[in-house]
Amino acid sequence: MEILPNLTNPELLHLYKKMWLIRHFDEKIDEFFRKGIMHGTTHLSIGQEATAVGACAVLTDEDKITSTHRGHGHAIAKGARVDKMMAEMFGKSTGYSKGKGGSMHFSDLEKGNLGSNGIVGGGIPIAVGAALTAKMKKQKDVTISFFGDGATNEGSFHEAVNLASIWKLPVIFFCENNQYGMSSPIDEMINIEHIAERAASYGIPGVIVDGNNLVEVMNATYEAAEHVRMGKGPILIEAKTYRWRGHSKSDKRKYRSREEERFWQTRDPIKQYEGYLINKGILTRETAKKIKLEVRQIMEAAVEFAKRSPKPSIEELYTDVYA
Amino acid sequence: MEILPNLTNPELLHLYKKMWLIRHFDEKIDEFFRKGIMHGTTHLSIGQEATAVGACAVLTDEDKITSTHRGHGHAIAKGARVDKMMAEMFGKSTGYSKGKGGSMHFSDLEKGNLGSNGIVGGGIPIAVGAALTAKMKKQKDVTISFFGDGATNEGSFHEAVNLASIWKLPVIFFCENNQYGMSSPIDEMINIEHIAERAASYGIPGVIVDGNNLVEVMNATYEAAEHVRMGKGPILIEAKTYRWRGHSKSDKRKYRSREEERFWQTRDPIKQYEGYLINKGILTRETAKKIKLEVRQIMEAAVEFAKRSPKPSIEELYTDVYA
Amino acid sequence: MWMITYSEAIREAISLEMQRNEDVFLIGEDIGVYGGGFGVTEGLLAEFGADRVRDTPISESAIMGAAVGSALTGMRPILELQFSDFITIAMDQLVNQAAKLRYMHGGEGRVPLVLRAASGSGTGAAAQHSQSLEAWVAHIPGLKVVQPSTAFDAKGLLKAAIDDDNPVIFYEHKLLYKTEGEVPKEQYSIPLGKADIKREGTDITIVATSVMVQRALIAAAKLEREAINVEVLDPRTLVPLDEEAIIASVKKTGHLLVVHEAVKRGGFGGEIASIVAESRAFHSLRAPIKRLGGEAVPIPFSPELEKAAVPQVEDIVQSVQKMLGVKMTCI
Amino acid sequence: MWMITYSEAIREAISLEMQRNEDVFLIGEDIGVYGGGFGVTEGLLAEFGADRVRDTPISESAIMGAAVGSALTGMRPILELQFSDFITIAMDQLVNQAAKLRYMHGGEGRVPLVLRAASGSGTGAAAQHSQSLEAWVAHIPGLKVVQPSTAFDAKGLLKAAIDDDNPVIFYEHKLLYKTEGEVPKEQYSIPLGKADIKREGTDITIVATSVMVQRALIAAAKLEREAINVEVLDPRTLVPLDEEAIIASVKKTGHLLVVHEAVKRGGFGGEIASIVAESRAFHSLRAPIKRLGGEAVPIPFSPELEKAAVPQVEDIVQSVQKMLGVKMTCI
Ligand SMILES: Cc1ncc(C[n+]2csc(CCOP(=O)(O)OP(=O)(O)O)c2C)c(N)n1
Ligand SMILES: Cc1ncc(C[n+]2csc(CCOP(=O)(O)OP(=O)(O)O)c2C)c(N)n1
Ligand SMILES: [Mg+2]
Ligand SMILES: [Mg+2]
Repeated sequence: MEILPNLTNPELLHLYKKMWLIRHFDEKIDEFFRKGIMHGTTHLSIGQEATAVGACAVLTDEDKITSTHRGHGHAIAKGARVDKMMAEMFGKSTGYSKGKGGSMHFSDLEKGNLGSNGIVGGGIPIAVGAALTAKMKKQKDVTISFFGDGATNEGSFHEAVNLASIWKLPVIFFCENNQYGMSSPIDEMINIEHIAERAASYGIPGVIVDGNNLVEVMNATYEAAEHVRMGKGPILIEAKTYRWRGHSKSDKRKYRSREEERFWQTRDPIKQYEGYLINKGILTRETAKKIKLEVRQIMEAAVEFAKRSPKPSIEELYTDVYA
Repeated sequence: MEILPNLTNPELLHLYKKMWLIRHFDEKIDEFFRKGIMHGTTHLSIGQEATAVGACAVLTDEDKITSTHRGHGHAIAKGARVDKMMAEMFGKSTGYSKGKGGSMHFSDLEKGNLGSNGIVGGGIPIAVGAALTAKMKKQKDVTISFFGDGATNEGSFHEAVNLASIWKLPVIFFCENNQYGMSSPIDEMINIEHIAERAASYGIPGVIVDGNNLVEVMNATYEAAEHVRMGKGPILIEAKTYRWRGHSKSDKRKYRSREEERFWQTRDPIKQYEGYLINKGILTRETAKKIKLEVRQIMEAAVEFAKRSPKPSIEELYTDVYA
Repeated sequence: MWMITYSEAIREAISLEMQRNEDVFLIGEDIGVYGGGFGVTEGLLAEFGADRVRDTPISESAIMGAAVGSALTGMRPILELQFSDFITIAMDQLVNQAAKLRYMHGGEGRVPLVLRAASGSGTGAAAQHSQSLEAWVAHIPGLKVVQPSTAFDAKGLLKAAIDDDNPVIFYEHKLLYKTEGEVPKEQYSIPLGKADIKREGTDITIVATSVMVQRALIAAAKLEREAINVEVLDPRTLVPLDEEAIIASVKKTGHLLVVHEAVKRGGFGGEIASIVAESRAFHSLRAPIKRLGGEAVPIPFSPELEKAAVPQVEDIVQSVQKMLGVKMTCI
Repeated sequence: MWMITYSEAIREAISLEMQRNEDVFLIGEDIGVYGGGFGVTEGLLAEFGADRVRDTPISESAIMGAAVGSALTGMRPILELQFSDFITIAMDQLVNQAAKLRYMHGGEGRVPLVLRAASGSGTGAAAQHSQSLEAWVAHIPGLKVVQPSTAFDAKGLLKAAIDDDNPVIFYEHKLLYKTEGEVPKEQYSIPLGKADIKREGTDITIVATSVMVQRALIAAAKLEREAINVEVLDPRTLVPLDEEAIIASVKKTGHLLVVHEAVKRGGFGGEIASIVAESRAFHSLRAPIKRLGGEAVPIPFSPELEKAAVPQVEDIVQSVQKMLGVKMTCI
């Protein structure tokens, strides 16, 4: 498959690296929760790296995203620093939110990440608002709103997509259909085959892509971004993927079979992209190894940074409530 | 056009009478507001009589409806007594809600009317709940949820239709598309041609009918009721119609042209049904006159009843908060 | 200065601000050619065009969210909710998003939006269109809450609300829209968090909000004839709340009556009464505090019941008389 | 009697009721095979089947509405909201529909539903998953509000809530789920509106709710060592509220400290404090009333900040010490 956006080889390798950054970041988090040294809860996107990285690959820092409870991958894909993320996960003052947000709450406005969100569907109308700004200020940026399959049953999805459609706002609605809400299989929660079919309610294009194939995701998002930037209105992309781990830290995964999980693990998005790059002669096994090593080092450094960072002072409790 | 439900001629004449009851009721209300002798506000359904009467024609008292802010017609169609309705409009203790509800709030559980609703879209999930009861209790009743075109942009519409669809509940979603919200033309508020297209998002049938043609409405609802009673899941009916008057008592109707209004008045649903009945030899001009006279008398009596009825006592303020 | 209505004062504040600041825009249902649920935005579409006066579908959750998202990215939206009761549909975006984004993100981002909403009873709109739910939002850190009681306050407070970098809920009262007052022609700002003594007095402090300020003033005039000297304090904003002004007034008068239209149970009057009961003014109290608020019932339709559901002038008069009849005894 | 957890007590009340009454059913997100957000409904799917334990899409507004509609037509739904914060999406159906239908319809129809919701902070779930918003619903006529603080109360109050013919919001606290208590094996009912003196005392009344009851009891034990004799009163239900019990206790002790986790500003503590300040107990007060509540900030993630955001045992101890150090002077 040809790559549509005009990316250089180093840029393509950088995407590969980002996928590993996401994988390792979430594996670290998993480890810390297992060890009981991390507070709160978390939602890992291991197995879903291609959607975040593929979609954000076509964006600049001026372009925006809104993210979800399962948002580490989106943040990294959009350029977040993993040390500041890790510090946030440890509740440290050097974290993205000074330790006040945790796993589900941080933004990175410089890089165009308007924030993750603990409310399913909560980010979708916000993305529409960001796209409205672009339109009113005649800026060229687009906004991608990430959300899960489950979120498409929230009223906020319906209202937001309709509003963006009638106002022809530059927003891409990006559904990461990982087949389940928390425990609910999407095919029992909707009565249609593909979420992309819902685009019909709003008179916008609905696109289905293999969410484990980075190139496919990237190409679809590239075309969508072209479309919405031209003022033709929003697009709904449905990327079929799978989360390898449980919904959150304490999920026994009784609602699905181990076979199903194994099947999806054979469709590892990172391996697939690795194969693609090697096939194209962009990546060698050697470089791949180097990149993985580098990622491991970055992650060790991030953990070090996080652990060594100070906790927020109690006075921080009262700051940032009002601007 | 043939009539599908097995109705006798007297029954068909009764529908004709109900249409006039609705028309005259709302004309009276209009008159009282103009004269300044009625409190609050109101939403008239003059011009939309065929949807309410046609849809409810196929229901029994066991079947249920939920209604809207524009609900006088639905109530009458479902068998409400106009004297108790009129008394309610005057805030009297003999009214359906003892004067506590007014134009937008009364129910008639005996007749299966679960109530009008001041919240746009508010009745839709409630109808789904009623249909859930029918399913769980293995009752044969269906529920019709009436709502306007504007309501289909509320999240509650989306969530409720989806829920009913996956649970295959016996509910008919009946959209009275009268072309406008309060002032907003529906074709600027959605980016598709027909609201019925939204059925596609939920994997249910979407049906479009001429909402000013009682027989067409009745037939479509009859078929829908058969469908949902058989456990095949909900149906969305879109009936194209028009409200002749302003949105509520104080509407200057700047958002639409007088020509458009005149056009729709040539499509008077009552005249059309009258013509149909006369053509079929079910109604004579004579009987039509008699019925109209009878309706006028009923209405006069209702007004008399309402005016003579006592106001609620102040103690009534505190009753009915809790069961 | 000219005499204009509360409704006109609001429109003026909006219009002047939109002239001055390109980032300010209006979003809401039927605010364009219809002029808004209560006619407040009439003419603004003609003045500013459809790009800046945005008629929306009936989608309260999306328009609230769109306001949040546009505010977060550099605009200053003013959103109209036709009836404040519809805030029920926008609560997630208002409470979980707008109010908390900045804090959750450790100080990154700001959400400068104004939510205008028509509240209160008295028009026969019944239970789903007559609520006074300001206590909900006043309970939420991150939001500010304004309740103007006069045309003058409305204009100046709205200017301040628009200028504020935080989400502000601006409660307009339906019964006040047509009330007139002297209002400067130019734009001016009344700082959020400054109470206004609407009438000075020495015998009792009435803290009243919104339409109850007007009723309290009428009651005060009646009570004057009995030589009872009432101070009427209008906090004007619940968040921030001018606690000092309230405490100072009660210290002076020794009596506190709080009056609001919202249901008394769980209403913001409890906050005001408690602040006094917790403060140094406690020792100056010469009788128990009293709150007057809405009865614990939904607002009924019948005009007689509707009136009986919320405090009227006569209730205020009688409460004051009773309170001042009671002398404090030392235990 | 056996020792079971708060969570098990809730499950038992549900299970016994579902055995007894065919009309009772469960509706909510992930309540089936997953067992609910906090495991409360674990096993109930197996016991009662998918028809009566209904896993729903993520559609809070529709499932709330479906509960209302089914209740209105003869069922008795129990709805689980995984986090009480999500009530923001269900507010219209809860507040404008469930709470008001019967009144608006002049007494026709009843809406017997229970909304169970996990509330409170302490688990690191941060700002959108840690709120205590009971003041909102307690403000709404037509709703009842329950906040059990022990396993025993949870079971008996839930039985009463299910039996009640009105919409009842049943707030469970996340930190209480695993606390154990003696609970009868059979079904029993604790009437809504009856406070429980969790500890008798003579020096000061602490009115505490939910998890704060447990903290108040620990504080009371500590204060006993200083010969301070604390009465801990748990209202158990905010609506109906056992005002008499509160007033009687304050009349006895002469001091009132109200403690809840919800943000103090606009919290229900204001109602409780005001009821006392308005009552005959006012004259028995020997010091200003005091409320302890959450700080006016969203709940932060960091465990240290999260703790600092809501009252802890030490805060209660210190408040009591301070209050009893202050002697009332007569003016
Ligand atoms: C409004 C709301 N309802 C429920 C939840 C609890 N919850 C958190 S994630 C989740 C499942 C979301 O599913 P989906 O949208 O498919 O995203 P995924 O977790 O699969 O990435 C649920 C039910 C929530 N956070 N917000
Ligand atoms: C949630 C909500 N938003 C807004 C309103 C104000 N309002 C009342 S009726 C109406 C228009 C409804 O349009 P539609 O659904 O098409 O019904 P119609 O009035 O045309 O019968 C609006 C905006 C309301 N009552 N409830
Ligand atoms: Mg999912
Ligand atoms: Mg319409």
